[in-house]
Amino acid sequence: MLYREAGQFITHYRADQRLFRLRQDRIGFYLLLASAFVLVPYCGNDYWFSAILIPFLVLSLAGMGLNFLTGYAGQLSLGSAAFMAVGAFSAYNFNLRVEGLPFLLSILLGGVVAGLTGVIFGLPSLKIKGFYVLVSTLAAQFFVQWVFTNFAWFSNDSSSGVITAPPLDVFGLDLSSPAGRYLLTLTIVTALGLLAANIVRSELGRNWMAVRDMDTAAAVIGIAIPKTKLLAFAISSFYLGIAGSLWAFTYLGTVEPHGFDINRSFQILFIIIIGGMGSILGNFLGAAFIVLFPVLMSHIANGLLVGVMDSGHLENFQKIVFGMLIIGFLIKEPNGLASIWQTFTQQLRVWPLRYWSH
Amino acid sequence: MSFFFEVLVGGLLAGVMYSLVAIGFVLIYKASGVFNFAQGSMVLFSALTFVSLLERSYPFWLAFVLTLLIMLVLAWVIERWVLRKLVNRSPITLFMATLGLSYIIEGLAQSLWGAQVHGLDLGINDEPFEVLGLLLSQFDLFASAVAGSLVIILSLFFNKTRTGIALRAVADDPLAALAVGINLQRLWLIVWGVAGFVGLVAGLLWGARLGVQFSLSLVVLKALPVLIIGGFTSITGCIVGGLIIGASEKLAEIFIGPYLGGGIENWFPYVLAMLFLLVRPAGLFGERQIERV
Amino acid sequence: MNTTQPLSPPPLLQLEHISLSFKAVKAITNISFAVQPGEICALIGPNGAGKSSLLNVINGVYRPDEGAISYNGETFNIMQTHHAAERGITRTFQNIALFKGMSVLDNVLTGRNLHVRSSWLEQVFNLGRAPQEAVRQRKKAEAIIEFLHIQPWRNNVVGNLPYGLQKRVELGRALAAEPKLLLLDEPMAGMNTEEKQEMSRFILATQREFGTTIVLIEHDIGVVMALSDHVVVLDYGKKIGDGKPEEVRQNPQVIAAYLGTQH
Amino acid sequence: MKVNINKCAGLVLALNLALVATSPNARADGEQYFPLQSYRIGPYAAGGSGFFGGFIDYLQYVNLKEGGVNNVKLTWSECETEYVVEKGVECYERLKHGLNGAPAAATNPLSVGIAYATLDRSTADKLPLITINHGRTDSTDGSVFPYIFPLQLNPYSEVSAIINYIGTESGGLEKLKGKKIVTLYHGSPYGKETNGILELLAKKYGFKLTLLEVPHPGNEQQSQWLNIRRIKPDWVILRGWGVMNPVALKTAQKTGFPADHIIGNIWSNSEDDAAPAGNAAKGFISITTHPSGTNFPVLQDIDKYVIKASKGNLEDAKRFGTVYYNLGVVNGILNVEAVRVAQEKYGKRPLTGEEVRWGFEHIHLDDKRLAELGALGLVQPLKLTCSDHEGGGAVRFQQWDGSKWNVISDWVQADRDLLRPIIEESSHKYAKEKGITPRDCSKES
Repeated sequence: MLYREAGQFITHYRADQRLFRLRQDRIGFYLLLASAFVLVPYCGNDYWFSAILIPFLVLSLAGMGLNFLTGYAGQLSLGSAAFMAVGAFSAYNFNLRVEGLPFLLSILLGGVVAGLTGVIFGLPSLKIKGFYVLVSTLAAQFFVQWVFTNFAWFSNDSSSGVITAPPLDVFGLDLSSPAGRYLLTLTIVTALGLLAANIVRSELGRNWMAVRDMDTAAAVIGIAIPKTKLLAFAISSFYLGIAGSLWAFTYLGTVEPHGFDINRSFQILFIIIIGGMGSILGNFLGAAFIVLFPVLMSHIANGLLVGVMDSGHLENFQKIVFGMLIIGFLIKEPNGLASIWQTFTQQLRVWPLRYWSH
Repeated sequence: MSFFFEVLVGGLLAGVMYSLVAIGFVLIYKASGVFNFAQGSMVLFSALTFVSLLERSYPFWLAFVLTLLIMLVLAWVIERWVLRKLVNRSPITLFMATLGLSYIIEGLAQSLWGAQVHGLDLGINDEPFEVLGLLLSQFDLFASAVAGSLVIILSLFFNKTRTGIALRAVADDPLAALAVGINLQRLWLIVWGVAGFVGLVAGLLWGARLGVQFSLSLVVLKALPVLIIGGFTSITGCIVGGLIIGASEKLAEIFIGPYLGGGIENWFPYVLAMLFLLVRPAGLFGERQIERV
Repeated sequence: MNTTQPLSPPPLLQLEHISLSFKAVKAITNISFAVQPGEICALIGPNGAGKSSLLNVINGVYRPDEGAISYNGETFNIMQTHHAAERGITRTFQNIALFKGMSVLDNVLTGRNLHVRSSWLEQVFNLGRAPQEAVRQRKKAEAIIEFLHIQPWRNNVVGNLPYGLQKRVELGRALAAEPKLLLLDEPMAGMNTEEKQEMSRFILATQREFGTTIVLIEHDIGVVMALSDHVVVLDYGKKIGDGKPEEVRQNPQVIAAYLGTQH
Repeated sequence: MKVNINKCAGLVLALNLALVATSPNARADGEQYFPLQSYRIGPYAAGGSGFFGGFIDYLQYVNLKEGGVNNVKLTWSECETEYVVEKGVECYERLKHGLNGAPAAATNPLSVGIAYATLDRSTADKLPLITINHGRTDSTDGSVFPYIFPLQLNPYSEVSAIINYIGTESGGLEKLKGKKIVTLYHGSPYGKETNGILELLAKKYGFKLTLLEVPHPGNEQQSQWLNIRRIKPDWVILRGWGVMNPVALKTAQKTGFPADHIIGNIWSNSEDDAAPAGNAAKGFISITTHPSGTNFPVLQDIDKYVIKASKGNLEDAKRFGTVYYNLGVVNGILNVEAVRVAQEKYGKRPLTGEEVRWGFEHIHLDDKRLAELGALGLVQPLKLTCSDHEGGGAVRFQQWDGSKWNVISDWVQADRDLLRPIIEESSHKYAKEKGITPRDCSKES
């Protein structure tokens, strides 16, 4: 009975509002953090940092951004990548053009610019509903990409339009090694992840869900719909903007506008569908899935199916499996992997007293 | 001035091609309330199947019929394994399911028929001739004629046949339609089948112009603004919306583009559609819903 | 005789010549009536009489074509939903309009939103007024939950609760706003006698304990007669009766149009 | 960058077990490994499957005919990138350490995006990054980019050679004055890369240049071609990509512009760019660094040793001898030649990336050597040095006759002396941004 909650009485509302109500969950979380910050950097290798862990973390963050907007506030978006691009290119320019601006601050400012852009493209959502919001986000997707391709100023007049990462100096530390980039990403993602958990449990989070579930009723009980929706766009795009900067600077080290095309937006949408809409944990599960699944498939194919299936067929097959999983999740488990995880821990809580739950 | 008209006419004709894709959307949306993102993949799939059969030296008509049958099977599978399981779910969920569907169809198309580019010759000349100083091509005229006849056939179908009338009933009120004994599943199958047919026609015309290849599925992105402007529920709206988008994006590219650095065609339709939405939230021909609480 | 009639206080809510139509269909024609502070006023009438539309006009979900609404000394031609909410008007809906993906507690807490003073930034970073306020709002919400006896389901997602409970949660969400005027659209629809009695008790207790003025739509005449201080009868979008329950019961027009059909 | 597995073996084992344990564990010491970031599906699959087909067939041929390079067998494995940058990076990180003990020689992603994303990594990992006929122009300057090789032709040389060709066709470069040239470019960094150089050349030779952008992916070009019809240019340079090429040709036909005055660049020069346009492509001219066709001895040999032995990589045998396939073969020849050259210096054994780099920098292909390789006329004479990682800078022109390409010119050289200062300016700016001290090439041996 590892997962015992007997003896843990919650006597204060404040204690009840904690991120993890159960002691085991708290301990588990601290252990996870400790191993992510200490054990993994010590043991991991380049491949794990550069090809798995960093993209996993960045995509989780991007998932959080979209999840605020779609999973919590119910506004469908296919423009996530646009806001990532705004974040990345703004941060690059802040860093380039403002002498002596610390690296972290330029990333933060990049996020703020992305947030403001989000507000602008969110304005139509005050008047239109449902998929129609999609049009506004698609407009953002195509417009932003066009701006960064067409105006060379944004890429410091490099003939190819590609921006390269500035030196990763944080408080005098050189973090350009794979492990350093991993730690930097991890720190930012952990901080923003904890903040995200606060946001969705605050009044703002409740208002988002209220607008999502029944906007008329939300208006009737006095929730300011315009402010709620615009904050969803702003905060969502802020997170996406930071994710974009990390994608460009700590993951790839370079990025071109095409790297933030509509396929990236789809990818992020899939993360939240598979991981779980309206869940912070879900973003991590979804991102892990989306990063690991193709890698696993291709390793398996290289190892076991040599000659049986060439890489092209494998990738097609993978695409089919992906599509099926999306549909499967929508049918069987609309709340994604996060919900499966929750059911699992719920069962663990009552284990071995099977009949105790409801 | 003649240049202006040349661009205008060119744009209108390009718009007809967008309309062809948009019609498939409207059919499905009307009958099952699904915004079918996979329509683009269906266009790709059907064109690829057709051209691959042609290359395996099937005669034109047989390839057409076989492709149509395959599209019907596809519709059956979609109805049986996707739509039926998602009855009564939110439109957004259904939309996302069609995203998944588009992945499956694209993967399937490429693993069945390979990824190379196929040329497709429908035997219609695309060389220009001038009428009153305006440049026209046979192919464009043919495409417009096809689009026109599709609209006529479909409106006859919706207004005159039993199935068509039942379909409209379903669109208006699915519960009531069920109550009077309309077989919803059969109707959905028919609609997805018809949408597959429209997809095939669009695929052939687009394929003849672009070559049959992966990027055919991207035409879906051009159809969306057309739908917004025309309204999701009107076939006439598709045509009008297509013409508006086609003409305005070409005019904008030529007359506004140079001031902005060019290449504005990709986002211009969306901005236009957005402005339209703010003025007419249900599109030009769409039906406005009253919210009941 | 020198008996002075006690001066009745000004009405809390007064509708004047309200008309509303959808496309060509007239839903409400020239309706006027007043609701006194502290009373329970019932709107009755057959289906399609325009009762729900009238509630929607009162709190701004629909915009009337003509007429004015006076509320608590202010007059509006068109009431906006947020104006209504800010002035203490809340309501429940005919087909439950809860936030289905949220817990009971969260639903009730959303009802508190107009009473929250700390900004979203304070809350997100848990700074300034936020920590104390979180506890304060939680206490208020818990009080409502206790009042409606729904503590056991506090952390359940409302979408999965039985119908009757959902109706109660919806009332809770409305009460959390500490309304002056509470609009209830068929709070007892689809309930059995026992559940109706329980809901009636909650409604009466609301009026007595919090002094809330209530306008409610109800079909069950027995319930209406037992609960309300004042009844307004609608038929085909027109008002055909207005008065104390016993007066309305006598009104021949009402009997013909509505009550008559019941027997 | 050695990974210390012993450091905390347990965890690493747990992490890697699922991934690594599935690969076959046959040792391959004594072999030279080529990590292939290939792409066989997705929008650019046609290019990828042709190129990697040719590349693999050449490696296979070297193994089958000569038992490898001086008996060092060549080995390779593929990792599908789908032309997607992150997948390319993942593949790079996965394959860079070699395969079962066989060290990696060089990476050849054939994708501008992947090349950019692995540029810093390649330098840090000391593994040559080959971007044949494409890539970052300023990486031609090997003193700043020691590990990057835009072999044969960089984008600047490309346009310079095209302008030189147009000059010759017009009867001399001085005749360019007053001519009208339109460049139709893909709306991407790749498409825009040469705009500056074109403007420079326009100023130098006095022709009137109009730059027209086609938004990605380019399946609608009505407005651009109507514009061209209004401008009535003498030549149109097509800087296209994927579907944009056939659509350009078809739309040109529709608006009455003759195909034989359209010149395709290096990514508009394959059968897949012309054939889907059907009749409209007849007469279309494009540049190439290598002719298509199967008449070269090396291709005959590949046919004999590899394809006839059913060991060919192509799924569709008809693609043997196509432009992309032959590019793959050329790429194979150059990679293997680098290994061979490096073996002369370092010994006849599997080499590290750093050693192979030395080999690339000392490739010297003259006609005699090309004849030995059976590639005379297929590969241009090429001499690479520490400071020059491009080497050639010449192209031939070919014309589509409706079913295949026919070479219509001899090698046309780019004006490399003109371009060099621009390249160096750019590479030095990069060096400064990144804090790199350029090598002194006079001291390299």
